[in-house]
Parts: sequence; C-alpha cells; structure tokens
Amino acid sequence: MNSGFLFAETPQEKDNQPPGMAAEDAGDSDALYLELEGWEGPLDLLLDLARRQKVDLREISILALVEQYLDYIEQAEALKLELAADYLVMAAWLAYLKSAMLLPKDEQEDPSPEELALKLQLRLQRLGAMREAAGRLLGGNRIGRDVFLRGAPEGLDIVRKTRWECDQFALIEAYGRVKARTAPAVHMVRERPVMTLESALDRVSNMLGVTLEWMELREFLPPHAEPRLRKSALASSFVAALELARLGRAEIAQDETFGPMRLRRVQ
Amino acid sequence: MNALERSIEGALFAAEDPMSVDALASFLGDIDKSEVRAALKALASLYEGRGIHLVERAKRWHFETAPDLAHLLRKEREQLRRLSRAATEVLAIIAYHEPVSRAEIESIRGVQTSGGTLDVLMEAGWVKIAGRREVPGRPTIYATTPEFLDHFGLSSRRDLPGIAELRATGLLDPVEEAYEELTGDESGPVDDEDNTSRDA
Amino acid sequence: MNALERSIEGALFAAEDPMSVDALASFLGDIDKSEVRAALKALASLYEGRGIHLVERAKRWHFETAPDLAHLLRKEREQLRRLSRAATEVLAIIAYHEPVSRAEIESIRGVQTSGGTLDVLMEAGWVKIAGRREVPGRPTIYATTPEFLDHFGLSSRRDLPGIAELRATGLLDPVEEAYEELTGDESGPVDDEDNTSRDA
Repeated sequence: MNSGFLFAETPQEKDNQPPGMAAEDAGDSDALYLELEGWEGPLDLLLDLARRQKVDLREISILALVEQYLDYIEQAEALKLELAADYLVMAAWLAYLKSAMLLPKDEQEDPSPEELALKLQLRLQRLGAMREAAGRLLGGNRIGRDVFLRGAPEGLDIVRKTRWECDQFALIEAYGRVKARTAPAVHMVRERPVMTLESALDRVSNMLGVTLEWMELREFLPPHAEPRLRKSALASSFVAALELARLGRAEIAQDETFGPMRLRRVQ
Repeated sequence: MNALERSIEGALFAAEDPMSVDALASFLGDIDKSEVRAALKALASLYEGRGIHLVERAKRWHFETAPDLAHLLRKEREQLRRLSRAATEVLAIIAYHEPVSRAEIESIRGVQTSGGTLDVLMEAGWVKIAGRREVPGRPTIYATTPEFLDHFGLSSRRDLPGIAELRATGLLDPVEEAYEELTGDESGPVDDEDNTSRDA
Repeated sequence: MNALERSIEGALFAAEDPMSVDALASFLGDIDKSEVRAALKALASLYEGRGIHLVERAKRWHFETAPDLAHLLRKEREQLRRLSRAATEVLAIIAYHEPVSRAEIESIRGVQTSGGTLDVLMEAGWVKIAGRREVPGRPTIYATTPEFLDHFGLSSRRDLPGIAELRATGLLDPVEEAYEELTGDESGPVDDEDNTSRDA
C-alpha cells in the first residue's frame, strides 16, 4: 500500500522538527512567523500538514487537512502575524472547498468538490515526490563532498595554431567597401506605395456596408496591388478593422491563433 | 596493460575535464572508437576496489576518488556551497521532468520561482536553457547539463534515484493527466496543462 | 590492495601538491611512517609500466603521467579561420596605402581599429611593422610582407586594381546603389545590408 519512497526521510527535510505549530511550543509570537518563513509557500505548508497525518499521501483526508490549514491560519491571525497573501488566498480557497464538501451532493457545482480535492491530493503527491527526489539526489556521491577529482591535473596540452584565410577578391572588395563608405553620400528619399490609414478606413467601412456576411480581412485588400502596396494595405486595413470594432461598427473573429481574421458589419 | 590503455589512462589522468569516447579517440590520433571503449572498460575494472575509480558520467569518463574515502579527504576541502531548499527542489524538478518551463516548475511547487534560483543553478553549470516550447508565448525551457550528472555521480538521467518508480506511478505526469487517468474522464486536458512536459 | 594503500592512492590523487611521508602519515590519522613508506613502495611498483607513475621527488610523492606519453598529451592542432571583415578591410588599406600608421588606417576606414586586428594580420604573416613615421609622436607604420603577395597571388602591389578600375567594376559604388543595380529592386537594401553598409 505504502509506496515506500514517498516517506523515506531526506537529509534536508525539516521533518525532524517537532510536529505541531511552533507558536505552541515556543510561546513567543514570532516563532510562527519564522516557521512560515521556512515554508516554500502554501502548498509546502499543506504538504507538511499532510505528512503529519502519518499515512500514504494517497490516503490522506483532505477534509482534515483543510481544517488543519485553516486552524493554522486562524491562529496566525489571532497572533496578528503578517501572512503572505498567497497563504490567505489558499485559505480562502480551502474554506470554499470545505463548504462544498459539506454540501449535499445535488447542490454541487462544476467542478465538483471531489474533483478539486483529488486534484489537490495529486498536487501534493507530486510535490512530495519531488522533495523526496531532491533529498535522494543530494544524498548521492557528490564531487567535492564525497568524491574528489585530481587535485592538480597537468592538463592536456593542445597547442592551437591558426592559419588565416582570405582571398584576393575579398581583399579588393573590402577596399571598395571602405572607399564607398567614406565617399560623400547623397541621400534620396524614394516614394513608396502605401495605403494610408484614412483611405483604408474609408475602403473597409464602404465595403462592410455592402454585405452583412463575414468577410476575411484579405478580401478588403486592393486585388491587383503590387506586393509592397498590398503589404501596406494589409497593415492599414488591419488597423482600420480594429478602429471600426472600437467604434462598434464592426465585429472581428479569429478562430485560431494566426488563422484568418474575419470581419462583419454590426447592424 | 596494452599501449592504448596506457595512453587513455595517462590522458584521462592529465585531463582537466572529463572526456568522451569520441574526444579520446580523436585526441589519441584517430583510434577506433570500439577499441577505446574496450580499453576504458578494461581500465575501469582494473581500478575496481582501488582508492581511485574510473567512472562514466553523461557519456564522459573521468577518474575520481573512491566514495568511501570521503571522510578522509573531506576534511581538507572547503565546504560545498549549500544549495537552498528552493534551489534543490527546482533542480530536482528540472532533472526529473526535463525539458521543463518555469511555469511548469511553479505549478509543481505551488509558488513563484525567483529568477535568482534558476540563475544559481545555471551559474553552477547544472542547468541550461534548452530552447523554447513551441506553444503560444514560446516559453523558455530548461534542462540539466552533463556537469549536473557529473557532479551528482550519475551515469545518465536513467540513474536519477527513483525515476523509474516515479514514472511508473505517474508521479511525473501533470495533475490533469493523472486525474483523467484516475477518473477515466475524457473531457481532455485544459490548455496549459497540455503544454507541460511529457518526459521522454 | 590494502586499506592504507587505497587511502594513500586517493589522497595523493586529490592533493594539489606533492606530499611527504610525514604529511601523508599525519593526514591519514597518525599512521606509522614505516607503514606509509611500505605502502608507497607497493603502490609505486603497482604503477610501473602504466600510463601513470607514482614518483618521489625531493622526498615528496606525487602521481604524474608516464614520461613517454608526453608526445601524446601535447597536440598541435591547425585551425583554418577566415579573416574577419574588419581585418580584411585593414589589410586592404595597408596594401593600398603602405606604409601607413594606425591613425591613418582609422581615418580611411572611418572607424576605430582595435590593436587585436593588426595583431591578427601580423600573426598571419601578411603585415609587418615597417618602422616609425618621422612626425611628432613617431607613430608605428605598417606594410605588407612578401607572404602577403604570395598568399593573394599578386606578383607585386601594382597588381592591385586601381581606383579607376574599382569604380568601373562597381566596387566603389555605395552599397545601396550596387544592390539595386543587381536586383532591380527599388525598395532599397534589406535590413542587414543597411546596417553593415553604414557602420562608419
């Protein structure tokens, strides 16, 4: 029944600390706080509480666990200790889980409390397994702790000689490049075919006016435009579509990531 | 002891880093790899029971002292930097689940993992970035390095303690998958669980 | 092999410096020195003829690789490497303008030239220091070597095409224009051409 390795003690575990809350046995108010510091978050605290049930993690009582956690948090609050938000979020969620577990079956929502409880248990098992694995990993023969490498290796002497390569063309081309770069340059701005946002807005909203059907964004582009104009038109039509959607004049749909974007007039 | 064994013994002894069969074969002047392998085996058995062992880690070979001499040799050495609990746990999760994204690590631990933790592991040379997962957001994924296996005395990832049992009991599968397995629920995993690694 | 021999083997292997019999005896926990000596002798004979020897030098013991393996453990590797773009430019400038100082090279290239670039060219054997220019500061001047002409298949520096010829072959055109010429594309160079052509 017991899967054994889940329960083996591991060297870095804090399992050898006395069980129960530090606040009880220490009596000073920051002991609990200090112990909370020792946990790696609420799941870790839950795992620790679950281990104190002294049964296989697959057999733990989630309801008992929830109650222990809530007690713990309550006590921390009574001591006016500062609790990290994630512990409180977990407490709220567990309180919800507890009430759902106590409700009659037919009033239950989806997902069912059984599902939530089982998933919590599965998470705890996984975290427990990894904690166990970490302990066993550190228990192995580590270099520098258990086994040692040669103290002063001579090293393998590899003398690297580099032979450089370059050819005549590369040489002359490099010179040309330098000369060209340092020659006075004349800059000219070329006219590029673009579709402005204004004309895209006009075009898209006019075309939307014609039909109530869904149309792909692609269909709004000028059909015989050369590639670069088409690119510009795609960009500005996309922005135009977003603008029309923002104004409530169109709706946009896309069924999958990177899938075609479709557009329809809002009546 | 034959000449090849002598050369390999000398080379591995002098080398500053572990060497693979390939590296040895080409270093010693294009020796046949199967001969190198045979010589390594012969050498390793020669060193059995001795104060020095010849071991293979992540397909690379090196000499190290016998583990039972640790008590003798340790006293002179500086202490290894202690790994924090968080770092140890993250390291274990990466080793047993690799390649794995930060979100996946966090979902197992139930807490955010600070970037510093991963940095410490990468600085130690035990963890490396292993690319990105091809899902939306293209998260970075992490995996362990040969130095990791080296340092922890493992020949390969199959030697990770308990990995076979963990795999067999489904404890390396994401919660959603394990849940479906248990309940026979066919509704399919939710999106983000879908991305979690299914370890090789 | 007995326990003491094992311990000595491990200790000498892991030690950073050779160890004397005294040091070994106290390191291993007050062992009798004669026992340590006997163990060292036994170990040394065990390693005879092997790739590693256990040797005593100035009364201190250490392992070292067998002397006859030295030739094996030292390797010369020749590596072919292509001259970087920057180095090619510097070489071209030296060839066209020699003898030339570093400041002159920089003023022609329009960018700073790292000392490393000149070192590479000198290491390749293509450029040499040709004295100093007799101006204030006496800067070092550089010139090409006969090996340079050899390697580039030139019988003399006069074989280098002149400026007029470069212009005729288009090698002096600004890169953007040359690009359009070649592709008939009016859109201008693609990104990376754009960066490289204007790094001045």
